[in-house]
This record gives sequence, structure tokens and C-alpha cells, in this order.
Amino acid sequence: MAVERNLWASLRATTIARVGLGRAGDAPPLGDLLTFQLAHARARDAVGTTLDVARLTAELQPLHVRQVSSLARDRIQYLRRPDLGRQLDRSWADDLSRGPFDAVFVVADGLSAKAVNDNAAAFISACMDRLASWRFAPIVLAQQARVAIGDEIGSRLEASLAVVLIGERPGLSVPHSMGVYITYNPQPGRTDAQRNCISNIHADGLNPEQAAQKAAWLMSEALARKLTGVDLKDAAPDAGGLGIEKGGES
Amino acid sequence: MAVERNLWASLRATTIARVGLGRAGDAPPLGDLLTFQLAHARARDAVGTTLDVARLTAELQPLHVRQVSSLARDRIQYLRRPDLGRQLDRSWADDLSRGPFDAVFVVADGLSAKAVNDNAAAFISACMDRLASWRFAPIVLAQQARVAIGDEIGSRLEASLAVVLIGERPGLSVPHSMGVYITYNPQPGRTDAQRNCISNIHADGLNPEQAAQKAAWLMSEALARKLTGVDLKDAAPDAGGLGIEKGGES
Amino acid sequence: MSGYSSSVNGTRYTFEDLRSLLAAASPRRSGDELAGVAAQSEEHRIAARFALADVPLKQFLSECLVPYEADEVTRLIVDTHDSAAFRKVAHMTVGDLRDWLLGYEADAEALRALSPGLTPEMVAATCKLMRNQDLIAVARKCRVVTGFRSTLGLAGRLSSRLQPNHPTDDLHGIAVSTLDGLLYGAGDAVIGVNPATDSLANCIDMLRMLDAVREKYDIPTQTCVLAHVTTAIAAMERGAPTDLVFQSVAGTEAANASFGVNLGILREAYEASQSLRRGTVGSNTMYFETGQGAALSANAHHGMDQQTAEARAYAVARAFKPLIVNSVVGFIGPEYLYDGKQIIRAGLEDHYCGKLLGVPMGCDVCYTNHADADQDDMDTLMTLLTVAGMTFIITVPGSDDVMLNYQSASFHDLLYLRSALNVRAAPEFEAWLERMQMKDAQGRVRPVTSQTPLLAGIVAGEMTSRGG
Amino acid sequence: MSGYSSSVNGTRYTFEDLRSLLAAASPRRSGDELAGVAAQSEEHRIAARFALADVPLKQFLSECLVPYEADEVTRLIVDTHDSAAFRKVAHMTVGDLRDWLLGYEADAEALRALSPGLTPEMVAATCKLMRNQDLIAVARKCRVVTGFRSTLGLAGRLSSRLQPNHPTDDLHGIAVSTLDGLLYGAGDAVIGVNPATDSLANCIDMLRMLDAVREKYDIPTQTCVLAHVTTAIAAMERGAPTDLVFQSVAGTEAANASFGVNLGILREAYEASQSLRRGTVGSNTMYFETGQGAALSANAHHGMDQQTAEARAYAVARAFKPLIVNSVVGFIGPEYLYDGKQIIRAGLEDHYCGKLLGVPMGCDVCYTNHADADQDDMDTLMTLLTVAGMTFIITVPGSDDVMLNYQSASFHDLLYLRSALNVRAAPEFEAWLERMQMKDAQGRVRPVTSQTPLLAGIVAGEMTSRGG
Ligand code: B12
Ligand code: B12
Repeated sequence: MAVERNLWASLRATTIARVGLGRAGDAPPLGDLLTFQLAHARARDAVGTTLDVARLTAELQPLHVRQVSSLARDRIQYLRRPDLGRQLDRSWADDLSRGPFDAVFVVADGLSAKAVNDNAAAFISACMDRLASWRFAPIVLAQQARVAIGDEIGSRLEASLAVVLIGERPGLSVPHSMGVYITYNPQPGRTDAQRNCISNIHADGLNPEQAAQKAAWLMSEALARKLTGVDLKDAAPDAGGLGIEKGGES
Repeated sequence: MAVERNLWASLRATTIARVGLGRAGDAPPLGDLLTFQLAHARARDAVGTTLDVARLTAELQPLHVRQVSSLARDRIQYLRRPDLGRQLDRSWADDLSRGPFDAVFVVADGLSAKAVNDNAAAFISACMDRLASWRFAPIVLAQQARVAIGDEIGSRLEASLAVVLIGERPGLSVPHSMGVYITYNPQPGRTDAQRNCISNIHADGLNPEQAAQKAAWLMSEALARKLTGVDLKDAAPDAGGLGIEKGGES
Repeated sequence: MSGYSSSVNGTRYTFEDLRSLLAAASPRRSGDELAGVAAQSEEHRIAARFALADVPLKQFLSECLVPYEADEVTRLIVDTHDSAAFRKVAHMTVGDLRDWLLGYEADAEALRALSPGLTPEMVAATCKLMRNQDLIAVARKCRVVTGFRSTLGLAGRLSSRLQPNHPTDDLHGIAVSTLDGLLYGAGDAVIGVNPATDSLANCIDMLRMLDAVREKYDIPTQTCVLAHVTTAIAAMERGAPTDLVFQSVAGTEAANASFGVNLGILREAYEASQSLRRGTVGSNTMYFETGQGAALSANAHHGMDQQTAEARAYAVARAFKPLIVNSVVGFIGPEYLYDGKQIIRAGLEDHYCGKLLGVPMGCDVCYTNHADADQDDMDTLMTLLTVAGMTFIITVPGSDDVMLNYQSASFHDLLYLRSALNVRAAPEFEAWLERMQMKDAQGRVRPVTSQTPLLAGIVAGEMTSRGG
Repeated sequence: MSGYSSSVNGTRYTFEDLRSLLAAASPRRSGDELAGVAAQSEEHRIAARFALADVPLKQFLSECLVPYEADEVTRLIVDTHDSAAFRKVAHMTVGDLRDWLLGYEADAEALRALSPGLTPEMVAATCKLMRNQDLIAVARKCRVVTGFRSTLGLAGRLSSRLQPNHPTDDLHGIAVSTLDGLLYGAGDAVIGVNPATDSLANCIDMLRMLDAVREKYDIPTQTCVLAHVTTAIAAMERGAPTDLVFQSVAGTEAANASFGVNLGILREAYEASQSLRRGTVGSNTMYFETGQGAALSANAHHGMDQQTAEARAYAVARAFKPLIVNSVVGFIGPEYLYDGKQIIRAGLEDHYCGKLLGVPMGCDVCYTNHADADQDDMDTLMTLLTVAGMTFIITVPGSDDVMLNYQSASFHDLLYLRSALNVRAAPEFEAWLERMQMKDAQGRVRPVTSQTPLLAGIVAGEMTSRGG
């Protein structure tokens, strides 16, 4: 047959990357092409998933939960207008839960709501366990939201840190991955250089527990050093069982 | 300069084709590129023009005029659904003007309504002059229409010939060109092989007078021989002043 | 066979027959949506591809998409199928064939040998399992060489049709556009005019004028007036100098009927043109145009998707050993190919299917003003097709066809393709360009100066005088 | 200057300044619409092009798009402008320059000589007056050659970055993807990993592993971990084996600030990397990524259209004599480039602008799953860019980046491009492939068998053992 299956396809077990595909001439064999196309159809669907407010509210209990939307009115507008996805819609009321708080968790749909539906509650509770003495604002569930929406939320709530959990754009093999963005002294106008990021939180990446360990370390350092961003490098102690083979010298 | 202007640009007078452009390397010089892009913008606009019912009605006086629409509800649907553009909408009433007639003229917007706005009335009156003894149905003005809409109209009116005047798709240099399609014994289901066509009726092509001369010849032959289409070849005597230099042997 | 099916993500998709399976497996396309045969969702589309991949090629020999009894194109396909050539792939599924075609074993010679064993439907099926790059990779391995006064289809060559249309068929105007094209080195595939009017006398006048120009300058090419084939037959009867006979063809008997033709008429034209023996380096005398959407537009598609119907048109074409065939890909309009993306994909599909079926495939790289496309899309398509080894490209002055009202490639575009991809004109024509002092040291066509012999001629008013 | 204007079809269009004129002259693009700087209609767009064509190039030297005082990128552009090189075109308008660039006189040498005399804004301006084919035609004439352990940018060559990303930076996983790519002959531009986590320790581990693999098999290429430049500086301080220093850069000071960098930091990194002297055939040590939309996304575009802002990023890049630069064209998403058509156009623009400015331009031919694009569009773009002479292409296993979550080109795509366009790897790397018995008689990369030495190594478990 024209297709030379690579002998070492077994090595694929070490990574979810599409290695060892084999060849039909220069091209991947048809099976791989069709699998790819199917994954593409699915990943495109992931963009359309929505926040499961009921599930999140239930899983987060007894924590207080509050719902907000950005100025983007639907998915189509969300995709074309990231500026709107960064702003709170007008229905926000400052009354209730004003701080000061040490931190607020914002759970945002981003580009794959299923990622946060699946991972947010576990991550938040693992963080809180590690930061038992902290004052946390009610959890904010934000729809049609971008990372920077946390700046406005954090500032309105008078939180020292905004911790935004957001659905990363869906990949072919990883359609539901969560990212966490931490911003000290959140204010509209903050740039990405002033945040820290933990990414790839999903079944084949970091699990919520491991991510929370990193996050709690970053959050503590941030409060202590009064900054986040490029000047705060992730030097969290190794999160055991990561599957990352660490060098002896680190 | 890099641009070698062709020396013979003067020959351009013999044709509206974009000859003699010169070169910038392998490419046309910028001036020609931009002129082309501007013409493209205009031609795209021509697709959006609509039948000028008031003007046509006035110019066609004292002939009776009747308005119809196809099943296509707007331009967007018209472009995507030629099948709908071929069918009469439900508001048509058979009552009034039933035949038998020798012919019905259908003035259809097609892809450039301005083409028929400008040329239809002159064409129709020139035809009628040449076919003085014929019985003509009222003129039908058809919106969002394709050529084949004449089949249903002609058959409902009991006309022996449907003569559809239609805006051809707009070109860059010729955004408003009219085509005429003649069908003997029009009935839904006729194919294009059963019609004759006279095309390129506009200021730089056939003028309405010349086109009418051809049309009248084809219409007479059609009634006499009881057919139109591939078996009826255009052998109309030379239309004087066509700008076509005819060979001695024709 | 009672149908086809596959399961993806736990959903089972079933397809009534090969025809609907092929349609659902096609990339998204306005014409298939218009016809109501397109996939309902992306997942549906991929499910169809999975099912199609598993269909044995043999199945195509027993399941006709249009009934044998009802359609002479089906009969042509079935009756001329070369089962000896087919043997090579007889054990394969559609998916196997796709992989084999891409494999290194499938070289020019293997593909040539296989070609008569493939039906258009098999080829259309593989097409639906290919990405753009696959369509290019396979097509560029195919070699289809034909000849009349020039030899077309050789490796490393790109020929061109010079299309000097005029809104009133004015002979001066046509001559000027012809000269314009020749000055850019265009026209080695054919100098071919579409007549604005259908009259026989007019057609004969044009044939005489083009022939006179060709003879006067001894141009190793062929001329053609793209009137209806019945007009061409009449012209030949009157002794008009006819090199090539043209006709638009489609993939079903009914669609061809709507064009006013059938296989019998085409055979008659073929024989008449063969009898003239006007070719020098070869004797291919037919020129066909096709285009996705033509069958659907005539309501003669029998429920097939438009790309499959198109592939069947190449079976019609190959029966008459054409010198050249081209799809008019973006010509018909957005009803059938909505935008630049659909036109580009269809152009690659048409070229691939034609070449694999053994047809000397070129392309009218074009769009209309009611479509959502522009020159950038055309630059893209013409570049891709040249990489894919297309036989020839249609070219008009400044990309603007002032009679057919659409935008095709230009003579300039041909220069660009020759430079960017290092492709040359037919060898006989290249030698002529040399003789006419039109090539510079790098082999490029020289910009025109008063010294250009061809131009000197026209300026002296020679070319505009009538031939014949 | 109080503004620009032109009249078309009797309507007079005016443009306040060069910045808004450039924006209005740009092809339709979602990012410019998002920024509110796009043309209001097609006619408006063409009117802007007419006006732009007439602007003297000199005007660009006096009218800054972002104020000199407020922006260090503007200062860099103005202060390093080579007026001797500019003299050649000093009398020209933008339109003249476009025609001159396409002319035969503008060959590789002339373009190289002119390059330092051009500002990014001038180049962006010509870009708006060019069709896709013009962008290809001019870019393919440009030659930008750089070197470290391999020589990049030679005629007839296409190099590749091997991008073996992993969602948790697992060293086994990265090594396996690296081997996979090497087995297809990928990686001669760089073997470069994006780290999932920002930790310095992690970054150093990866650098050591990649360096060990490279040394073990004596691969004439360079490795890179694409952490933030400040992390790279720290890694170099700790003595980590650093070939190339990577950074994302943009076209304004504010956009760079949002990336956490400025020219000073880049200079520091440049000097640190130069001091290591690890190169063998050359000493270019920087690797930059750019991409239309980055400045706008950081709200740091100063009212410029995104393509002009992008061209300015190349001015940042060229100040540090990079080994390689690439646009991540479809990476950011539909907010900035809506669909396949916009991605293709932007890819060609970026490549053209970079090359003309003297930058060793490659491309991440890619799309995200929230954009309206697919593999057909990527096949198209990568083919066009290879015709245009792109320096290198980014490749990942099976087109699927499992960490960054988008689709790039694959190792297979590289094989396709090499076959279809007859382009070869960097000479040093090609010789290595030969040594590793990976090339067949036709010069193609052999399908893997148990005899492939590299594979034999990994199967014996050597490569997965940690380096350093
Ligand atoms: C588009 C087009 C086609 C398409 C039609 C498919 C489609 N869905 O549109 C295709 C490519 C299939 C085609 C084929 C042919 N065409 Co044609 N076509 C045109 C074109 C460029 C535009 C027509 C238009 O704008 N119509 C208006 C729209 C709004 O109406 P519509 O209902 O959508 O269009 C219908 C008619 O245009 C009809 N049609 C198209 N061509 C022809 C030709 C004839 C003789 C007839 C009667 C009808 C007809 O098909 C359409 C669908 O039913 C014209 C050139 C022009 N400047 O007009 C030539 C033109 C009408 N065609 C012409 C010819 C010769 C042909 C062919 C006979 C060529 C051949 N030798 O086979 C064939 C067969 C036509 C047939 N009998 O079916 C000539 C007619 C010359 C004449 N005076 O008789 C024209 C003027 C161009 C030319 N000079 O070559 N054509
Ligand atoms: C898209 C993207 C970008 C785009 C952002 C522009 C845009 N409009 O989207 C561009 C190409 C400009 C970019 C640049 C960089 N990125 Co980035 N990026 C991503 C990506 C692929 C997706 C992000 C996403 O889906 N967000 C969710 C959507 C819904 O929210 P959003 O509000 O639209 O997204 C915002 C954030 O994603 C933010 N952002 C993007 N990258 C980064 C990086 C950092 C450190 C921070 C704080 C914020 C940030 O930019 C967006 C607009 O404000 C992720 C990978 C992943 N799997 O998530 C990497 C990722 C987040 N980026 C990363 C890095 C390292 C960078 C750079 C620092 C690289 C460099 N050396 O310069 C730069 C600079 C970032 C900065 N400080 O601004 C790393 C972060 C590693 C870490 N744990 O800290 C990631 C995880 C990828 C990686 N491993 O390399 N990036």
C-alpha cells in the first residue's frame, strides 16, 4: 500500500500531538485527514457553547454567585468586537457586594464556555483551600466576556486581585481548555504585560488542582510584592504529578 | 520610467476592449489597475439598480403596461435562487388581458435594471413599427426576473411568442447591456435551446433600432416556421450602420 | 445496495444512494445548496466523507447516478469503460484510491495508464476526499499532450487562449485585440472569439479574418469562432477555414439538450473537422467548455451535486479527443459558486478531474460582477492552477471581456505566471516569438517598441484590412 | 500638509492625514472595521488609492503616523532612515514606486540597495496599491540571507521551524514531536518550542533537552524556547544553552509595552545572545514574531490600519539583524482577519512588506477555530507564499498545535511544498538529511522504515532520556 505507517506510532502515547501519522506520498493518509476534519467541525461548535450557570452555581455552593454580561450582545458580535467583550454592560449595580476584598474570581465564557463549566468550580475551591485567610468577593459569572472584563469588575468591587478564569480558544485536540489570568490592582486600562497567566487547564493539560497550586503561589506573591505581570515570574514549587519531568537543577 | 506605454494606444479607438495598456514589468501600470478597480465597484453597484416603472410606463405610452414580480423577494435571494426568479409570484391574475396574442414583450430587470430602463422603450416601439399588423399583449414589467419567467407569462397570456428584454449581467466597461430572448410557444419547461437571443444592446454595442431589426426578422421567421432556438439561425439582412464590417460574400 | 452510512460522535448518518452520498460529501457550495443536495451540517458532511471513503470502486460500475436507459452520457461512460485499465485499482475503495493517487508510485505513466479505467464519478468521489493541495499534487503529475499547429500540455509549459471578443463582432476591433494579445505572447492554445451574434455569415467572416492574420504572420497556432456547433458545421460546409470546432458541453443528456447538442451532433462536427486535415503537428480538432452549474441551471442535474455532474462533462469531452477543454469556473455566477473561495476550490477540482480523466484541461480563471470575488482571488487561482500544471489559461485585454461581461485573466497575467513559475509557451509558438524578436535575453516577452515587427505591420494598417 | 483628496465619479473624497488615507486605501478587513478606520464604501476605498498613488514618497519623511516625541518606534524609523539609499526613489510618488518595484529594472540587487531607504509606511503604502500577484512578484525578487548554524533565505530554498509544543511542557512529549518533525526533514530554520508555563526553570530544562538532541545528532540547526524575552535573558544569565532569543514585537511603543518589552530590553537580549557566539555559519541570533491585529488588540494602534502598524513591527525587527521573523497571520483570530480570504491577503502583505524592508520573512500559515477558514485556505496560502519565496514556514505535527490551540502547517505540508515547487532545505541541513540516509533518489524525504537511523535511535529510547 501507498501508506507507510510510521513504525513508531506507539510513541504517540507520550503526547496528544498528532505524531506518527504516516504518509500517502507527501500527504497524510485519508483516515487522518478525515479525523482532522471532524475535529475541526467539533472545535467550531465549541465556540458556540454557553456558560452553564445552574451547574456552576450548584457546584460553587455555598459561595455567592453573581451574573453579569459584557456589552457584546451575542456570539457573532462577540467574535467581531473584542472591545465590547471587555466592558461590563449597563445592568451592573455597585450597591451590593462592594469590598475591599483580597481577590475576586471571575468565571468567563471566553471562546469555550465548556472549559470553565468543567473546570472552574474545582479550581476555585482548590485555590480557596490554599488561601484560607483571604477575603473573597462573590464569584462573578461573566457572559460574552474577554480577559480584560476582570479589570472593570475588580475595580468596581474594590478587589486587590482579579482572577479571571476563561475558556481559551478551542483547539482540535483540546476543544475545552481553561486559562487563568491574574491582575493586581485591576483597573480599566491595564495591559496584558501587567497580568500573569496560567494556561492549558484541561484533562490532558494541567488539572485544576495543579493549576490552583500555581495560582495560589502567584496570588500570594502578587499581594506581597504588589504587582503582577512580566516582573513576576512563575517560580511556584513543582506541582507534583504534573507529568512534567523536571530537571534536577531546577 | 518603468512603464513602457504601448505606442499604438491610439488603436484603442476601434474597440472598447482594454488594449494598449502598457506594462510595469509584467503588470499593468497602476493607473490602469485603479481604473479597473473603480469600474469593478461601479459594476457591482449596477446589480443593485431597480426597474424604473414610472419612466418605462411614461415612455411606453400609449401602450398598456402591467407589473409583476417573481417569487424572489429581494436582490439577495434573487442572486442565490435563480429558480425563484423564473416563477411568477402568486399575485398574478389571469382575468384581464388573456390572448390570443402574437407576442408579449416582457421587460425584466435581470442583473442590470438600468439596461432596460434605458433601452426597452425604444426597442419595443421600433419592433412594433416593423410588425404593424401583429396583435401584442400589454407590456409586462417583471421585477427580480430571469429569462425563463417569460415562459409562464407568455403561456398565461396565450401569446405565440414571448420576447423577454432583460438586463444582462453588468460588465466592467459595459455595466448596462440589454439582452433579448425570443421563445416560440412559451410554456414552463422550455429550455434555452428553444430560444433565440440578441445580446449586447447598449450604446457601444447594438443600438435598440438595430436590435429591433434583428428581432423583428427573428419574430417573423419564428411565427412562420413555428419554432425558435438552435434550428432558427439569425440570417437577418444586414442592419445598416452596425459598425460591423460585413464580408462581400455574406 | 440499499444505501450507505457512517457514525460519528455517536450519531448515525445514512445516505440513500451514491448520488446523495457524493453530494453530501462535497465542500459547501451555493449551487448544491440551491439544488437542495448539500450536507445539512459540517458533521453531516464529514460523516458522508467517512462513508464515501469506504465505498468500493466497483460499486460505481454497478450503480449509475443517472439511469443507463435514460441518458446517453451514462451509456457513453459505461460502454467505453476500460476494464483492463481498471484492474489496477479494482480492489480499492474510494479512500484507497485517494491515497494511491497521492503516493509516489502513481507517477505520470501510471496515471496515464489508469485514466481510461476511471469513470468520472470515481474521480469526482476522490476529489471530495482531497484538500486543495492534494488536488494540485495529483494534477501536476498528470500529462495530457495534444497538438494541432502547436503542441500543448508538455511539462513546464503554460499555453493560453487569446480571446479578442467585441460587443458587435467588429472585425477591426477583434483584430486589434488579437494583435494586443500576440504582443504579450498570448494565443498559443487558440485564438478564439465568441461571436456576439449567432449569424452564420458573421461567423464565416470572423473565421476568414482570423485565418488570414494567422497565415500572414505564420503563427503556429489555431483559430476558432465559438459559435454553436451547428453553426460551425454549416460554416465548414461552406468551406470556411475552420481549425477547431467549439461547443459548450455538460454532464447529462438533458443538459446537453438544453444547449441544443447531443453526442450525435458532436460526432458529426468531430468528423467534419477531422476531414479538413488542417493540423500540422497533431490532429486534435475539438474545443469544449464546461462549468459547474450548467446542468443545474438547465434543471438537468438529476439530483447530482454540481461537481460530479461537471466531471461527467469531461467524459463527453474525452470521447472526441479534444485539443483543449476548459472549465469557465467563475463565469456563470454566484448562484453556483458564491465567492472567491468557492471559485478557487471549484477551479482546482475541475482541473484535477479533467486531467485525471485524460482531458487537456485549461481554465477560464474568472468571476462576474454579481459574485463576491475580485482580482486577488483570481491571482490566487491562476497561481495555484499553474502550480498544478494547467494546460492553458484564457486571456483577454486588461481582464475585461467587453462582450461577455465578466472578468477573465489578462495578457499581463500570463506574463506574471511565466515569470513567477517559470512556465513557457508551446515550443512551436516559442520559436515564433523568437523569430518575431519578441523575447529578451531572459526569455521574457519584450515590452513593445516601434521596432516590434508585428506592431510595425499593424501600424502600417495591414492587419486591419480584411482577410479572405 | 492639510490633507489629501481625490475625485471619482464626481464625488470628492478627502482624507485628513496620511494615516487615515492609508487606512481607507486598505482592502476590506475586520480589524480595520473594528478600529473604525476602514473605508466607508468600495468607491471610498478606490478614491483613497487614487489619492495615495499621488503622494510623494518624501511626504512620508515629514509626516509621521505616530508622533516622533511619543513613540520610540517612530524615532527608530526616522533616525535610522538611510537617505543615500532613498535617493534612488526620492522623486517618486507612491504610485511610481509601485510601478518601479514591478519593473524589470528592480532586480534583487536594486531592491537590496533600496531597502534601507524605505520606511515601513512607504512599503505599507505600496502594498495597498498591489494585487496579490504583485505582492508575490516583488517579494520573489527580494533576497534576504541570514545564518546561524544553517544558511537561510537562499534562492530555491524553503526552510521550516519545527514547533513541538506540548500542553504541559512534558519533555518526552516535546522530544517525540521533535523527532517526528525531523523524520519529515523539518526544522532547518529552528526547532522552537512555545512553553506552556512561564517558569524559568522549566524554560532552562527545555533549552537543555533541545540542545542535547541537536548535539547528539549533530543537526545543523538552532533551537529556541519562545518564552518572554526577559525570561530568555535570565536563562542566558544562568548559562542555559541559548541559540536564538525570541520575542513577539509590534509596531508601536505602546503595543510593545503591552507585550512587556521595549527597544532597550530587546537590545539587551540581542547583546547577550551575540556574546554567546554559538553560531557556525552566521551570527544572526534573534527570532521575532509579529501579526496584524496585535497593536489594535492592545489598543495601541494610534488610529493606523493594522497592516501599516504591522509593517512598522518589521522596522523593530530589522534593527536587531534577526535570523528569522514571521507573521503569525491567522493566529490571533477573526476579530482582526475574518476569514480565509483576509488571512491569505494579509499573509501575502506581511511577507512582501517584510522582505522589501530586508527582513528574513517566514510565515505561520494558520487559522483558529473561531475564524471562517479551513485547510483549503491554508493550502492556498502556503503555496502562494512559497511561490513568493518565503524564507521559512512553521510546521507542527499533523497541523494541530495542542498547546496554542490553532492549526498551523504540518510536516506533510512541507513535503508537499518541496515537491510541488521544487524548493529545498537549507544547504547544511540538506547535507545532514543526506548523511542520515533520509533522502531518496529523487531528493524526496524517504518514508520512515526501521532502517532510518534517527528512528532506530529513538526506538532504543535514547532521545527521550534527558539532555544536560
Ligand atoms: C451566463 C451565460 C451563459 C451560461 C448560462 C447559464 C446560466 N445559468 O446563466 C452558460 C455558460 C451555460 C451559457 C451557455 C451558452 N451560451 Co451563453 N451567455 C451567458 C451570458 C454571459 C450572460 C447571460 C445573462 O446575463 N443573462 C441574463 C440573466 C439575468 O438571465 P438568466 O435567466 O439568468 O439567463 C439565462 C440566459 O442567459 C440563458 N442563456 C445563456 N446563454 C444563452 C444562449 C442562448 C443562445 C440562449 C437562447 C439562452 C442563453 O441562460 C440563462 C439561464 O437560463 C451571455 C452574454 C451576455 N452579455 O448576455 C451569453 C450568451 C447569451 N450565450 C451565448 C451562447 C452562444 C451560448 C452557447 C450557445 C454557447 C455554445 N456554443 O454552446 C451556450 C448554450 C446556451 C444554451 N442554449 O443553453 C451567446 C448568444 C449569442 C446569440 N446571439 O445567440 C451570448 C450572447 C454570448 C456570446 N456571444 O457567446 N451561456
Ligand atoms: C491569542 C494569544 C496571544 C495574542 C493576543 C492577542 C489577542 N487579541 O488575542 C498575541 C499573539 C498578541 C499573544 C502574545 C503573547 N503571548 Co499569548 N496567547 C494567546 C493564546 C493562543 C490564546 C489566548 C486566549 O484564547 N484567550 C482567551 C480569550 C477569550 O480572551 P481574550 O481576552 O481575547 O485574550 C487575551 C489574553 O489571551 C491576552 N494574552 C495573550 N497572551 C498572553 C500572555 C500573557 C502572559 C498574558 C498575561 C496575557 C495574554 O491577550 C488577549 C487580549 O487581551 C494563548 C494560548 C492559550 N491556549 O490560551 C497564548 C498565551 C496566553 N500567550 C503566551 C505568551 C507567552 C505570550 C507572549 C508573552 C509571548 C512573547 N514572548 O512575547 C506575548 C505577549 C503577551 C502580552 N503580554 O500581551 C503564553 C502565556 C504563558 C504563560 N503561562 O504566561 C500562552 C499561554 C501561550 C504560550 N504558552 O506561549 N498571545
